[in-house]
Parts: sequence; structure tokens; C-alpha cells
Amino acid sequence: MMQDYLLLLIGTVFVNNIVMSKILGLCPFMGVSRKLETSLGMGAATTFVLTLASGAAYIIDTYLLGPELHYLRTLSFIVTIAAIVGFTEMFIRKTSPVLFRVLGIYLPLITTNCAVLGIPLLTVMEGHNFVESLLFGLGGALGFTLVLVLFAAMRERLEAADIPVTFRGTSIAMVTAGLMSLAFMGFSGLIK
Amino acid sequence: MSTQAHEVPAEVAAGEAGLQALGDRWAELREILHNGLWKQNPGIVQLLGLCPLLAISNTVVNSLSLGLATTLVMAISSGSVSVLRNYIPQPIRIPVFVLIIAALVTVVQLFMNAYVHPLYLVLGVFIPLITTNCIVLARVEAFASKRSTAHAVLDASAMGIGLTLVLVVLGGLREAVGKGTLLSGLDLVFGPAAAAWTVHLAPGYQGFLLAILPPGAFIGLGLLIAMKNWLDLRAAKEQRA
Amino acid sequence: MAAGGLTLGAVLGWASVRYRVQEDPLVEKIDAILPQTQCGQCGFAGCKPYAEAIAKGEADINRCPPGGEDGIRRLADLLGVEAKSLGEGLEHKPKSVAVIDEDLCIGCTLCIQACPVDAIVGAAKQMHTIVADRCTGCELCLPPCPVECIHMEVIHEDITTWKWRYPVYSIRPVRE
Amino acid sequence: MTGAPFSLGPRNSTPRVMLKVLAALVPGIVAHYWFFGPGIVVSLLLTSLAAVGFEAFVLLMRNQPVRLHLTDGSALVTAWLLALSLPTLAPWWLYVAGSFFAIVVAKHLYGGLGQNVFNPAMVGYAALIVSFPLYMTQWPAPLELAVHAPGWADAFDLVFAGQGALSPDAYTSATPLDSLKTQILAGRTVEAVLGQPIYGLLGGVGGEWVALAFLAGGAALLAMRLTTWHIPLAFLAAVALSAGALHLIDPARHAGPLFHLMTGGVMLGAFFIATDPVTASTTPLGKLVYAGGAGLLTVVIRTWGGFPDGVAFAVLLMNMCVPFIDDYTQPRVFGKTARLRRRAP
Amino acid sequence: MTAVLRAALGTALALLVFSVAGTVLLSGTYALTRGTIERSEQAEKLQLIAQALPAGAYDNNPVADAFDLARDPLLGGRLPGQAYPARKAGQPVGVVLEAVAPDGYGGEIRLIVGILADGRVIGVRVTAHKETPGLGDYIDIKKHPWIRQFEGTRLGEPPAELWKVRKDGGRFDYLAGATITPRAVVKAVRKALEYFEQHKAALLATQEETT
Amino acid sequence: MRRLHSFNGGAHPAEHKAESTARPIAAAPLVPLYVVPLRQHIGTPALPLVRAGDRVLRGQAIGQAEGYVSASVHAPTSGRVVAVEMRPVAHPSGLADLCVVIEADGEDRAIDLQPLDWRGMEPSHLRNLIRDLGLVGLGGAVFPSFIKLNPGEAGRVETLILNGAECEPWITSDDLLMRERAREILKGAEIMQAMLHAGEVVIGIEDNKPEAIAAMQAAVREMGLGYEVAVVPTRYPSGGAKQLTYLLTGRETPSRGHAVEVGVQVFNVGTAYGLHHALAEGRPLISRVVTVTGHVASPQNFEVRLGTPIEDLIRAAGGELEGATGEIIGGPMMGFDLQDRAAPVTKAVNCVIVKDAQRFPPPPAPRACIRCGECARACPARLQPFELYWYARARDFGKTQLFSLFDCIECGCCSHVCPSHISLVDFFRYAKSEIWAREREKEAADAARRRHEFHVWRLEREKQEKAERLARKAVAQVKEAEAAPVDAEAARKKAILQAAIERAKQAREGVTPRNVDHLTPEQQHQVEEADARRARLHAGAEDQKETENQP
Ligand SMILES: Cc1cc2nc3c(=O)[nH]c(=O)nc-3n(C[C@H](O)[C@H](O)[C@@H](O)COP(=O)(O)O)c2cc1C
Ligand SMILES: Cc1cc2nc3c(=O)[nH]c(=O)nc-3n(C[C@H](O)[C@H](O)[C@H](O)COP(=O)(O)O)c2cc1C
Ligand SMILES: Cc1cc2nc3c(=O)[nH]c(=O)nc-3n(C[C@H](O)[C@H](O)[C@H](O)COP(=O)(O)O)c2cc1C
Ligand SMILES: Cc1cc2nc3c(=O)[nH]c(=O)nc-3n(C[C@H](O)[C@H](O)[C@H](O)CO)c2cc1C
Ligand code: SF4
Ligand code: SF4
Ligand code: SF4
Ligand code: SF4
Ligand code: FES
Repeated sequence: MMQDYLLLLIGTVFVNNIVMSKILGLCPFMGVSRKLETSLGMGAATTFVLTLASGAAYIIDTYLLGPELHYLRTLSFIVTIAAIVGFTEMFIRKTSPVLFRVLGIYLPLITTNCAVLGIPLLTVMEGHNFVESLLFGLGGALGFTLVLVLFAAMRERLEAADIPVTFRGTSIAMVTAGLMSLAFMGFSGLIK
Repeated sequence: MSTQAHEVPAEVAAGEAGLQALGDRWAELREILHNGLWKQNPGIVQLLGLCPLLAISNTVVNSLSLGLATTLVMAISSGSVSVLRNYIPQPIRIPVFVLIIAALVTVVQLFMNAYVHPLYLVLGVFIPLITTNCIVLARVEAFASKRSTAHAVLDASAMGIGLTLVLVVLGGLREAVGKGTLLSGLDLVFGPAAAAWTVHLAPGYQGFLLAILPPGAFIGLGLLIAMKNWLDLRAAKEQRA
Repeated sequence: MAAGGLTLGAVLGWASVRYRVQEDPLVEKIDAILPQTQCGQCGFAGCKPYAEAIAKGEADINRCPPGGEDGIRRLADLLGVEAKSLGEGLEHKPKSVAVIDEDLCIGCTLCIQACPVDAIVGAAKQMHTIVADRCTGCELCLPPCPVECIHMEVIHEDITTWKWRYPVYSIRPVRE
Repeated sequence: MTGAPFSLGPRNSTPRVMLKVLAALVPGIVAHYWFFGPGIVVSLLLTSLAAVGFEAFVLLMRNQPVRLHLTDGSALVTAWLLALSLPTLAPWWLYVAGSFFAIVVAKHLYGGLGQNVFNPAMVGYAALIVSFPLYMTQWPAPLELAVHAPGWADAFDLVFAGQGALSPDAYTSATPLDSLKTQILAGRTVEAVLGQPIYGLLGGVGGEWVALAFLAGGAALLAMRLTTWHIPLAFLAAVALSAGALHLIDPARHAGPLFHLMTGGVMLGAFFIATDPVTASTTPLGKLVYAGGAGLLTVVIRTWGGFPDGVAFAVLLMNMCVPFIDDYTQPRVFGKTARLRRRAP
Repeated sequence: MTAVLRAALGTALALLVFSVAGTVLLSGTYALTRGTIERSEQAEKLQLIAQALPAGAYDNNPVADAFDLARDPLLGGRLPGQAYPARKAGQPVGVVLEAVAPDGYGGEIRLIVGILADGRVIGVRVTAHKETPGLGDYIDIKKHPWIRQFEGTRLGEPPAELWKVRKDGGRFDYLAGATITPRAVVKAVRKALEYFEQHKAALLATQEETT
Repeated sequence: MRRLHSFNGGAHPAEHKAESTARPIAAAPLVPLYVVPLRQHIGTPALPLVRAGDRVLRGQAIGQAEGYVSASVHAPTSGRVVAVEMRPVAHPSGLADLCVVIEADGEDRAIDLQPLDWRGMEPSHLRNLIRDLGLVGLGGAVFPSFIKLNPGEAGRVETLILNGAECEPWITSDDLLMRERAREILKGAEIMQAMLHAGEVVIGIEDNKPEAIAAMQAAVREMGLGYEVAVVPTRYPSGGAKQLTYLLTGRETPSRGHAVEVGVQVFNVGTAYGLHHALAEGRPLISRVVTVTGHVASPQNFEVRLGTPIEDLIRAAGGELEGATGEIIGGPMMGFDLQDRAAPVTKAVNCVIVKDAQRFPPPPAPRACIRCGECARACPARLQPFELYWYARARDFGKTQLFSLFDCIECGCCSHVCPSHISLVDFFRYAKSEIWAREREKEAADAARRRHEFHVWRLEREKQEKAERLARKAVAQVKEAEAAPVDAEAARKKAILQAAIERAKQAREGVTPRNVDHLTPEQQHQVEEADARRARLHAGAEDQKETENQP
């Protein structure tokens, strides 16, 4: 059992990386990766929200919607996510102003990260149980954070490279993301 | 706008003002279109709505279908938000926007599931994900929630078409390089007979698989952005010369 | 669903009233980057108004000629956007100070009122003088002078302000 | 303006560095020629020509001093390393496409020598293996085992005119790694598999000698101070340790450390690829982390992944981490009490 | 605090209205499209199954008549699969079995195997696989007609020792460079046939017996 | 013997010392014209004490130390001041600086020199004297020595190090000084030891100077001092204060701090020599030893009067040979290209190398950095020069500071070893001076912002005050009108008119510059000058009324 969970986690972080192989969450991946520090903040905020959202999605789907109302999934999930984001914001502000300063500006951005809806949708589609859903959310978010942070460090270095004019900025960032996903293909087949 | 108007006879002024207003409106329309299709193109400038852009653009047909679905959702949701904009309490506007979008997306999803089922299967999770497609919410929040319904619908359509264009170009590029075909998969929309419409570019072409895989999507979009940069730079240079 | 909507709405509504977003300190940060020349070339009444406009997203970051490319880059950094070149119709001039031709000055005090940083001293009907290291070179004192006795002089570097040049060779610099 | 120092240091230069790396590769190439036939010469020539051609083309496009940059020799190093990691006797366009990806996409889109974050040769390899797995898995058999040992004429035929009279089965065989992997998948034990004729004393027949030759070249590289011990040692140690651990756990399913060291691209990777100064970590501690990670990933991909050898992907994956690793492993500056740390987010 | 409460209540109501409106809209659409969706889904499946069945040789709806199979190592899957019976005038003509080849290069390969009542294979199709594109994916009918080799085979025809790929001394072709995939498929089809032999009676039950 | 520690990296450039050690130190001949810059030290330049036309004597102060970090400047010989003006100086920029130009009268008469009894003196008085005698470090940094001679808060310095390493190639001035004048150096060291209450004194010398080592050892023995002559391996830059401190004591000078913070003070041997002469004879610092070497007829060390034009000095060494391609001031590792040979020798100039194409070929074309790390291996500060270069090149100065740009001592080891021949240090100097300029600009901008805010506030206040005044006046006039209701209507009109006039007058004159409140001394100075000019201009003009406008 433990081993299965571990495999699921490794699988979602590396093999089926949410950004590199599932191609979700790209807008923040491109948008919030100019600085290492901000990417760390974004990663932390996303991890928190995504894990909760994934667990909540399981509960809602199993106990509220069931097979009959599955067409309400998108609607209910997105409202739940908005609430979780709002709630998190409130909670962090109350309990840790320092953390809030760090994460605060990223929290509202999370609602429009399609990975945050994508992971809950995928998790219920794949029929995970509650723990698996949580792990799936956590793994997805950790995978997101991992590539976001590495990408940010690379982009900081690339800022100073003599890149051909037409490729400067987002273009080379896209190419870099492409080579990253090429590298990530090395993980393919790791977990069958 | 018309500072010398008081120096000319009233009726002439009115006519001129009318003409000018018409010109202004046309200019405004053009501005919106130009923004959506080129200057603020969501796909290659704003970099919003990237996930479907990159995930689905492996063939022209997929690209076009998702692009149109997105455009449809954008236009309706922008329109409805614009209509409802005065009834939505400010603090919860984002959740409400999202709610509206999500409902519309699900409607589109249900219809696609019913009438173009094979395509629905191919586009998969990316249909519900139109909900969080950043560009939909971005236009709703930045434009539709402040402007008249007609403007909002136009802007959303322009942005949607801009996105669709990028999707189709990228899809064409990836399909051509990756498989050496164009328009494969038409049968998903029009039934098996359409399979024959697929264009085969170079017989015996091996197919550069990378183009169809995720890396190809990223690199392809990078090239498109570079292309736009190049065109813009050239235009700027010409303007200076 | 309805119950869900109700509770969520309640929570959000409460939260939104309870924790209204305060004024963001961005304006200060932007203002700190602007050169404080107060010249108005950006099209605003001074640096602070321009900073406010940037913070609100109403103005582009490339409107301040005295700040130059470097200022734009720092703004871009702060705001997390792409740096761009100086806006159309704007050019970066070498740093200058205003100099009053003391033989011509009639002491009208108009320049004193125009100078945003109190760099001109002198009293009515007396000849005025510009305190060189207070002058930001904004040129705002030029138009009001009725006898056109103020002109700008480019500041030349001396040993203390001299800077090592960017090393150039056949390899091109990264940003030209 | 150029200021002090006015003196030139030890008489070395970047072209000379690259030349020495090429020289250090020669023993491996000779061994390859000896055991696998003339195909390697053809592929080296092809990649070199293509790489230099692409490099010149891009430099021209960018209005850069072509002679100055062409003569730094880095394109040749990339080309040779690419050729050495591709199967020989593949169609010519495969080498050209690989060189294109290496030189144009991985190197010059980033501004050319010294500015790329991904190892160009490995990008070329990876792009090819995901695009053309068919060609990338047809490795020439060692001459002594081949049904038909291809000579020079065959080599040119195969590369430029397609397969001609030879069927692939006549001159190719699965590589030792590939064959081991597929047979273990089919339920055989390591012991049974390693008894087959394509396996030699340490690794595969022929391949083990090539690996030893690369080891010798690597030693020369170290002796010439072109790289430090950190990367090769950490890489080899990580491969040996992780393979050893797996072997201890289940010797029937996992080959021993020596086998892993002597097969595939490990030796080449440890001394010539992971050490690429441009894309490797640059701090002493960072080098250990980087190369250790690459070694570990190599074994992970070999054991569980979809590709027979993991060196290329492991290197690329660690390339990706290099800026991050470097940021957090800066050496302690003289007079400072702590290593350089980033500001808190 | 009361102001806060009032505001909260207001927004809550607004959100409520929107949620209810959204839900109503969706329920309506769902009711409207439900039938079509079900029909589309069935048609989709039927189209697939039909490829493994003799055209015009049956008059029932195999998808509607589908029944679950117990898990069996011969069918390979981790989850129980289904069988789709084909009948003409209530009499069994053949059956389509869902089978899984667990040992493909990229993991499981899902198959459907259409078998006539006399044990002859009428058609095999791959429904899902993760084989390497461009290498192992020729088992897909869209890429290559390779999979048609099974048509007309049965246990013992070719003989048991030739139910292998040519490289292993069998009768089935493969494409150079990828042997693992065809090996897995050949093995899975053979096992599915064995399963059919063992459970023939149950699989070929007439309509009355199964329902 | 002390245990030596070893610093990271370093380099072994070709030494080229033998060229100039063959001959003893000679006195450079008197020249007709001396150009004495007022800025010969780190800190504020000295204020000129003389004007064109003044006659001066050798040793007479011509520039007075100004501010804390400063030192006085003295006349190198007797003669007449012909100008106090901007002249090219020996500076990498080639820019001009304020100099006192003295035409020598050939008599070389000195002021009255009196030995000073430093032992009995009050420490702060003694330090002031040293400042007035113009003593600054002669090791290259030209930091005013009196500051470094303050034992600081601890009240004592554990180790006083005399820096005789002279690690730069070509330079031999310290070597020769130690060979020939070891006793005087040690006497200077005694003064330093006493002033700093230093526990031990160590003289660090590189092992490529056996004669100097022997001479110093002999002198220590003869004088019966307990000083240690520590022989350090020849490895550039062992003479850097931080490196020498670490070599000899194993203590790392804190980043951006000074050796004194770890209980060590480092002085160049020449500084000790100068200090001895200053106190034993009362002779201010007017000369120093300079190596003239390279492509000259007879490379040699000279005792050179400060202010001697470098072209004259080169002539003293027999003149440059055919094919000379320029001069380096300082050593080849840290020096700079001289732009104008008329520039004078200053306290900072320890060496003049005349270049030729053979030994100083033009640098090869730089190639791309391949991050090979050679530079990092050579960097004594344990920096990552290629990272600094990467970001300096892209003008990302924030990042360069993150990579500790300001811990770079500009030793040049990294450039020296770089296989791509990148002149890394040029980038670092560029980045540093840009950052400094930026800091200056930032300060100026902040000051401007404060003044602008004050300006806005002042205008606001004045507007208010004016409004109040007007209101008060209007009320008073209305009252007046009411009190004399002869022709109320006319009076009211008059009052309104009056108010209008008043308003116009106020508008014209009411603006009083209240912006002269917080001026710095220099600004005050500037204003005063302007006032003086104004007074001169207005002398004779009858208009004296303006005083009433002053608040
Ligand atoms: C602004 C400034 C302040 C200084 N303050 C001190 C000081 O308080 N004590 C001291 O011993 N040296 C002081 N120094 C001098 C340096 O420590 C001096 O240059 C020297 O010991 C280091 O030499 P180097 O930098 O040439 O290696 C100061 C230097 C500067 C530029
Ligand atoms: C990236 C990669 C993907 C592969 N994919 C497959 C595959 O999908 N199916 C397959 O049978 N072999 C695949 N192989 C090939 C096997 O590793 C092995 O070489 C082959 O199956 C043995 O076949 P042969 O005996 O015909 O050489 C792949 C190899 C590589 C390197
Ligand atoms: C790289 C480097 C090399 C130096 N080499 C010497 C040297 O060889 N001899 C020396 O006296 N000072 C040398 N200095 C200057 C010393 O750091 C220090 O400033 C000096 O010894 C302090 O003595 P002073 O104040 O008497 O000049 C060097 C400085 C640097 C940065
Ligand atoms: C020790 C050493 C190892 C190198 N390894 C590689 C390599 O693995 N791949 C490659 O493309 N270039 C390699 N190069 C060449 C060069 O660094 C490379 O082309 C740059 O990455 C291009 O910017 C190597 C160079 C040296 C000196
Ligand atoms: S242009 Fe720049 S300096 Fe001038 S007012 Fe605007 S922000 Fe200030
Ligand atoms: S003196 Fe003139 S140029 Fe200088 S700051 Fe004042 S108004 Fe501007
Ligand atoms: S020595 Fe030169 S080429 Fe090597 S890392 Fe340093 S700067 Fe780059
Ligand atoms: S110049 Fe600076 S970076 Fe270069 S070696 Fe010296 S201290 Fe290090
Ligand atoms: S579309 Fe924007 S994050 Fe996915």
C-alpha cells in the first residue's frame, strides 16, 4: 500500500509532471518564472491550495454529486477552488502575516491556473480514493513547483545571455520549456 | 475630440461630428480587432490560455475545434458578464465570473459530447479546462466587466479568433513536421468519409515525431513568437527608415 | 449545490468585507526608481503622478527619458514585465545643469517658482543663482524666464565621477 | 578600453582546450573503429561537417565574426560527442538532423558557445531518439559477431543510399543494455542473459574496450587539467553505488555495478559529457550534486525507464537543475562567514 | 459587525442566485442532451466492436447485450473485462472479448478479440496502448495492417509452436526494431482463444440464458 | 618559524624583476617644472594653500588636508608657483585634476626641518602631525596613514605586518628599499609598533628576494628587535593586505572590512620608511622610490620627488628604446595605461613600465566564456569570476552584487588565466563604477524628492498664508469703511481695488525663496560666492529696497 502511494507520488511529480507531460498550468509557469524568489512563493501557494482542492474534489464528487450529477463537476469544483483560495488567503492572513506577505499576491492568481481545476478533474476521472486524491494533488503541485523553480533559475541566467534578438524573452523561454519537456521524456515509461 | 467645432455652422458640425463619431467607432473596432488578432494576441503576446494551445495543437483539426469552442465560450461569457455586470457584487465578481464561465463550458461540453462525440474524446479534459483557460477570465475581468455588451462580444471574439489562429498555425506546423500531413482527423468531425480529405505533403516522409510530442509544442510556439518578434522588428525598422 | 453556493457566498462576502485589500506600496517602490527630475516629459505632472499611473496600469514603463534604459529595466524588474526601449518621441539627453547668465538676470523670481526642487536661490529683483548640485536638469526654469538668461550645460565627468567604460571588443555586448 | 592585467597567463586558449578534448576522444574512436568497423568514421565526418556548416550559417545570420567563433572548435566537440552517442550506419539525414538540433536549437538559439543551458550533443541525441526510435535502436553488431561485417563500401552505402543489399539483421544487434532489459522483461535472469555471446568480460563484446578507451582518454583529460575530478568521480560513483545496491537487493533482475560502468554511455558520459563546462555545475559542491544526480538518474532510467540507456536524459535533466544548484552551492567567499544564499522569497 | 454580516448575506444571496441559475441551466442542458450523448457513446463503442465481428452476420446489439467476465489470468487484465455477444435470431454467432496484453513495451495493450462460434478469429483490434509512436505502434490498424494477420487463425492453426513472432521461430510477422510489442499481442490473442475454449459454453449462451 | 597559511588560487606571472635590481636606488635629477596634484590619496583632496605667483620652499605645505580622510601635500623643491590649475594626472581615465604647478628655481632650498620627539607626544596630536606631513600608504592604496595608526577601540593591534612581499612582476622598489635601507624601515616600524601597541611585528617578504630577506634579517638582528622576517612563497597576490594577513596569521579579513578588525595592521615597507623620515627629520612626504623598467635604456629604481613629470623620469632611466608602445603605471597585473606622459609621479606611483610589443603584445581577441572555472580556481577572494562576468556583461548589477562583486580585489588573476582571454577585471571595474554612480544618482534623486516635497509643501503653505493675510486685510478695510460711512459705496470699491492691487503685488513679490535653509557647506559656499558676485555686480546700483522682502 505504502509502496503504491509512493509510486503514485513519484509518478505525478516526475513521470506525469503536470506541466511537462500533462501540459497544464502553463500560464503561471511562463508568467511567474522570471525570478527564483517569486517562483518559490507561487509554488508554495499552489501546493497548499492544490492539495486541499484535490481532496475536496474527491469528497464533493463522491458524496455530493455521485454518478448522477457528474455534469456539475466543473461548476462545483471551480466554485470550491475559489472558496479554498479565498479561505486560504483569509486563514494565512490571520495566522501568519509573514507568510501572507510571501504568498498573498500569488493566491488570487491560483484560481486561473488551469492545473488547479485540471488535477481535481483528473483525479476523479481516474477513480482515486481519498488518500490517493490528496497525494495526486500534492504530487501534481510539487511537480509544478519543481519545474517552476528550476525554470526560474534558468531564466534568471538566460536573462544575461546573448540570445538572438528575435528569440529574446518569451520565445527562448518557450524553447527552454520545450527542451525541459524533452528532458522529462527521459522519465517516460518509468511507471507503467 | 472636436475642438474647432464651435467655429463652424451647427448642422455642418453635427454632420462632421457624426462622421467623426462613425470614424471613431470604426477606429475603435479596428483597434479591438487588431489587439485581439495581433498586438495583444493571447497566444503569442499575452501568453494566456497556453495549456490548450500547447496540448491540443498537434493537428489542425484539433486546434480548430478547440479554438472555436473557446471562442464560443469567450463570446457568450463576455457577453453575459457584460449584460450582468451591474448586478454582480464587486467582492465576489471573480467567483461569479468563473461560475458563469464554468456553466457555459459545461453546456458546450455536453453539446459536444452529444453531437461530435469522437472529437469530444480527443479533446478530453481540455474542454472543461476552458473554464480556467486564463484568457477567458482575463478578457471577462479586464474588458467585459467594464464595457458595453457589443464591445465585449467583439473583443472576446477577436481574442478567441486570435487564439484560434495561433492554434491552427501551430497545429498545422506540428502536423506537417511531425506527420507530413495536414487536416488529418477530419473524420472525427465529419465521419469516416472525411478521412480521405487528409493532405499528405511529402510521400515517404518519415515524420519528425518530436513535433507532435510536448517538446514540439513548446518549441513550435517559441518559433511562432520569434516570428512575430521578427515581423515586428522589421516593421519598426522600416518605419524608422 | 444551492447550499454550497449559499455558504461559499457567505464566506466570501464576509472575507471580502473583513479583509479589504489595502493600498499597495507599489507606488512608493516605483517612485523610488524614478529619477525625481520632475521634468514632466513622461506626460505627467511629475515623478510621483507617473508612478501612480504606472501602478494603476495606466501608463507604460518606458515614458521617462531621464531614467533611461536602466530605469526602464529596473521598473520592468520590479513589475515583472518585459523591458522595452524608450517610448516613441522620447530621447535620453546627457545630464545637464541649468546656468543663469548673471549679467542678464533681472531677478523676476519666475524661475524660482518654476524650479520643482528649489535649486535656484535669490530674492526678488536680485540676480539668481542655481545651486549646481541641486539642479536636476529638468529644464522647467527655461520657459518662464522673460529674458532667456538660463541655458543648460552638459555636465562633464571628472576624476571622481568618471566611470570605467563597458569593455567592448569584437564580441558584441549583450544589450546594446 | 582594456585595463590590467597586461600579462598573458599560461599559454592556453579555448581552441586549444577543445583540441585537447578531441585528442582525448581519439583512443575511444580508435577502439570503436577496431571493434565495430568503419561506420564511426563516416558518422564522425558527417556530424562534423553538418555541425560546422550549421554553426557557420547561424553566425552569418547573426552578423557575428565567423572565423573567430568557428575556430574555437566547440562545434567539433559537440559533433564528435553526438556521433559517438548515435548508432553508426544510420541514414545520413539522421546525423544532419541531430547536428541541427545540437548546434542550432540547443546552442545558437541561446547565443552560442558558453550560453546554452542544455548539453547540445545530448539535446541532439534526445531529439532523435524520441523522433526516430527505429533508427536509434539499430546498433551495428561487434564485427566478430556480425553476420556480415560491413566494410567501407557498405558503410557508405548504408549511410547514403539506405539499406541496399544488407538487411538490418545482418549487421545490427540489440545493444547489451537493450537486450538485457528486454530479456529481463521477458522473465530471464541476469545471469542467464549475460552468458550470451554479445556479452564480454565486463560489459558487451567490443563495447567494454571502447569504454576502457574512453576511461583512458578521460584520465588524460584529468591529467591535462581540463576538468576536475569532481564530476567524473561523482558520476561513476553514483552509477556504481546505485547499481550495486539494486544488484544486492535482487541479483537476478539487476546487473552488477561493473556491467553498468562498462556499457552504454557511462564512461563517455562521465568524462566527456557530464563534464561539459558550459552546461555543468561550476562550484565544487555543485559538481558533486550535479554529477551524482546524473549518475543516479542514469541507473533509474536504465532500470525502470522506457529507454535502454539513460545517460543522455540524466544529463539533460541535471542540466536543467544546474542554475538552481549553482545558486545554492556557491563557495564561501574569502572573508565571509556563510555561503552565498539567495534572499528569502 | 452587523455591516459585515449584512454584506456577507448580500453576497451570499447573489452567489446563491448565480449558482442556482447555473445549476438550472446545466440540468436543462443535460436533460436535453442526455439521450443523444448515450446514443453517441453506444454508437462509438458499437463501431469499434463491429470491426471485430462479421458484418451482417448478427442482428442483436452486442453493446446492449454485453456481460461482465470474471477476472482471469488468460485475459490479462487487472480489472474484469466484458464480452459482447453477437447473435442472429437469438442464436450465438460469435463473441467479442476484451483482453489485455500486460507485457507490451510501454505497459498494457488493450485488445478486443472477435471470435466466431467455431473458435476462429474474425478480427482483433487494439483499443488502447502506450507503445512507442513510430516504433511499436504498428499494431494499431490506423498505422499498419499488421493486426489483420490474426484473421482466420484459431488455436492449432497455426500449430501451437508457431503461435510466436517470426523472430522467435513462429509464424507471425513483426517489424524490425520492435519485437516486444508483437510478441505481447500474439501471446495475448492466443490466451484469449484459450479462454474462449475453456468458457465456450458460457460465452456462447443464447439470449435467454444470459439475461 | 611561523606556520604559513595558504590562500586560494593566485597566479605565477613571469617575474621580470632582475631587469631593475642590477642598479642601486638613484636620486632622480631635479627637473624644471613640478606638477603636484592636490589629490594624491584616497579621500578628500587637499585644499590649495598657494596661488599663482607665490614662492615656495621644499617641504612647504601647498595643500592642506581637508576633512577626515585626507592628507597634506608639500612642495617637492623650492621655486615659484606658476599656476593652480587642472592638469592631466596619472589616472586610468586620463582626466585632469587640480594641481599646483611649481617652476623650480634650482636652489632646492628647504623649510626649516625639525626632528620631532614622537615618543613623548600625545597620540592624537602625533597622528595629526603625521597627517600634516602628508603620510599616506605607499603600497598602492594611498590611504592616509594616520588613520591606520590609530589602535582603535581594542586599544592595541596584535600583529603589525610590514608588507615587503612586492608580489607584482617588474616592480622592485620595495625590494631595493629593503636591501639598502633596512634600518630606516625598521625604525619606522618601531614607531608604528609603539603607536599601535602592537604585540608582534612580522615582515612578510616573498622568497624571490633573498637579498632583501638577508638585509632585513641582519638589520633586525643588529638593532636587537624581536621582529620576525617571514618568508612567504612567491605567488601573486601574496602582497595584498588580506592575503598577507591570512598567509601570516591565518585570519580572514572580514568581507568589506579591514585587517584591523582581526587585530592586524598592514603597512607597506615604504610607508614605514617614510614615517621614519617624517618624524626623525620632520621631513614631509615629498619623494618616494619608483621603479622605472621595461623597454628603457637602463631600468633602475629612483628616489623621485612627487610631481616629477613621468616623461622626465623615463629620461632619467636613459629614455625609452626604439619600439616602445606606451607606459604602464604600477605593475602589469594591477596597473593602468598612462594616457599622458606629462602626468606627474604621485604618492601612488610605484612603478613605470615602458611597454614594447614583444613583452606586452596586444591582447588576443576574446572569445566566449566557456565556464571552465579556471578563473574561479585562480581567484584569491574565492569568487566565481565567470558569474560576475556573466551578469556584469549584461549590466545586471544587482546580480553581480549577489555574487559578491565588492569582494573582488581587482588583482587580475582571473583575467590572467582565462583561456578565452576575457579581460574580466575590466568588467568588474566597469560594474563597480556603475554601481557607485548609481548610488550617487540615487542619493541625488532622494534629495531631489525631499526638496520637491518640501517645495510643494512650501507653496501650499504660502498660498494659505496669503489667503489668510488677504482675508484679514479685507476684513480690516471693510471695518474701516464702516467706521467712516461718508461714502460707503466708494470706500468699498476702493477697498476692493486695494485688495486687488495687494493681491497682484503679492503675486509678484510674495514668493520669497525660503529654500536656503538646509544647505551643505559646499552649497553654502556656492551661494556665498554668488552673493559676492552679485554684490560686485550691483555695487553702485542704488536699489537697496530688497531687504524688506526678506522674511
Ligand atoms: C573609506 C575607507 C575607510 C578606511 N578605514 C580604515 C580604518 O578604519 N582602519 C584601517 O586600518 N584602514 C582603513 N582603510 C584602509 C584600508 O584598510 C587600506 O586600504 C588597507 O589596509 C587595505 O589595503 P588594500 O585594500 O590596498 O589591500 C580604509 C579605507 C577606505 C577606503
Ligand atoms: C525509445 C525506445 C522505444 C522503444 N519502443 C518499443 C516499442 O514500443 N515496442 C517494441 O517492441 N520495442 C521498442 N523498443 C525497442 C526495444 O528496446 C528492443 O530494441 C526491441 O524490441 C528488440 O527488438 P529487435 O529484437 O527486433 O531488435 C524501443 C526502444 C527504444 C530505445
Ligand atoms: C592584489 C594586491 C596586491 C598588492 N600587492 C602589494 C605588495 O606587493 N606590496 C605592498 O606593499 N602592497 C601591496 N598591496 C597593497 C596592500 O593591500 C596594502 O594596501 C598595503 O600593504 C597597505 O600598506 P600601506 O597602507 O602602507 O600602503 C596589494 C594590494 C592588492 C589588492
Ligand atoms: C571538457 C569538455 C567537455 C565537453 N562536453 C561537451 C558535450 O558533452 N556536449 C557538447 O555539445 N559539447 C561539449 N563540449 C564543447 C562545448 O563546451 C559545448 O559545445 C558548449 O556546450 C557549447 O556552448 C565540451 C567541452 C569541453 C572542454
Ligand atoms: S519624465 Fe521621469 S523624471 Fe521627468 S517627471 Fe516624468 S518620471 Fe519624473
Ligand atoms: S534649476 Fe532649472 S533645470 Fe535645474 S532643477 Fe531647477 S528648474 Fe530644473
Ligand atoms: S577562465 Fe575565462 S573562460 Fe574560463 S570560466 Fe573564467 S571567464 Fe570563463
Ligand atoms: S580580480 Fe577579482 S575576481 Fe578576479 S581573481 Fe582577483 S579578486 Fe578574483
Ligand atoms: S491555460 Fe492558463 S494555466 Fe492553463
